[in-house]
Amino acid sequence: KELMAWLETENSKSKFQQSIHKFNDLCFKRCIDKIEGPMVTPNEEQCLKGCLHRFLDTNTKVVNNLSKLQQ
Amino acid sequence: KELMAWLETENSKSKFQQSIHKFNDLCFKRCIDKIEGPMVTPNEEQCLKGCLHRFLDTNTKVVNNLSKLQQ
Amino acid sequence: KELMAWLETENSKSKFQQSIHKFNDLCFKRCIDKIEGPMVTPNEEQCLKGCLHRFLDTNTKVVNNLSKLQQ
Amino acid sequence: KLEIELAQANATELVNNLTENCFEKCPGGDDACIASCTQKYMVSWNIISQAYLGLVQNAKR
Amino acid sequence: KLEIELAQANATELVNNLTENCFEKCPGGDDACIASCTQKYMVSWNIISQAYLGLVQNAKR
Amino acid sequence: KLEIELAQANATELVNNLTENCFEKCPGGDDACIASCTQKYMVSWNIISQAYLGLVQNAKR
Repeated sequence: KELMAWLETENSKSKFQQSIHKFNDLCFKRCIDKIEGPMVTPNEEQCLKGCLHRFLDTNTKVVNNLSKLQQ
Repeated sequence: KELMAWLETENSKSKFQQSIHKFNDLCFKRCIDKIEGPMVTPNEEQCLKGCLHRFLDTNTKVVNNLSKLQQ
Repeated sequence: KELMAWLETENSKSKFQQSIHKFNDLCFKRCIDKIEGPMVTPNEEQCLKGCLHRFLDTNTKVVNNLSKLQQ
Repeated sequence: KLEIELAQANATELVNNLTENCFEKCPGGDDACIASCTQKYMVSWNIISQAYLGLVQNAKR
Repeated sequence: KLEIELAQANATELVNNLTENCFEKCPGGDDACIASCTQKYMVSWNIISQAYLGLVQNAKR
Repeated sequence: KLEIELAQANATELVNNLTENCFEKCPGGDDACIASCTQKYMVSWNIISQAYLGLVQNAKR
């Protein structure tokens, strides 16, 4: 029983990390144009956050649209 | 025995759907340039079908070429 | 016991081949611009080898940088 | 239960592909664009699906 | 043991993504660029991770 | 049986990669281009494979 609970926690942690891998890969490609130094500039940080928000927002809207189409 | 048959059917259905996912992703990217409305135009439809045909045709030719190279 | 050894050999062969698939896909896309005939030109061959070296070199450097960042 | 898992995997893949494609095609992120994009993607899915089914059945004859 | 496997899978994916991205962003392949790229990628990872965690927790409330 | 499965997985991946790359490189879809593309891809495979094997063996010494 404890094992099952642990497995579930691990599994959801792993899914969370998988999502971060995917979002970071997508948004790093779009927002970090040139590597001019080791710092992430304020503009780049804003772009990264905007990219994440827009992606999640698109995801939500797509799911809503799909369920409307199914009706 | 019936279970095995059902599993096989499900498996081939699943493979078929996996292929559609892949083809649609590839051809949508190429054929749908701008989202100007919810309709797929006749040009876009022709492009989608052409894209699918060319992809499957390339696949067949590649397999034939490979078996020639192996001889 | 022999089975385990065989499985391990097969597994490492399979991983090696997976890597080749990945490297060849990446470097073919970059180095082979036009298909003008069936031969790989000397320039293309040099580009392919350079692409592989740079990729593996980047991989090594990234791992070293990560372990420095972790300290 | 396997049937549900397969359907779920299928739905997950559809939602992922839809999200990625509409993220690309609707850089503004507005509702109307995403609604049109979703609908176009599903129509495209049907076109591709019908055409592929036709080809597969033709090949079997 | 599963914990180790999960951590390993996670580390492998991170190294793969880092290598691919820094291969793209540092065509010269020089050390300084790859060091900066690695650091920027990890900072970006933290920004995305924090922002996503915040959104998930907000949605649960 | 596992050996066959591994070889099959390998062949499937090769055919998939070949198809995708030659679909890109031969937009006209003509036979000659796809034949040349297939051959170039396999030659490239051998070059990469030999070079990688050399590097791995060098690193082990």
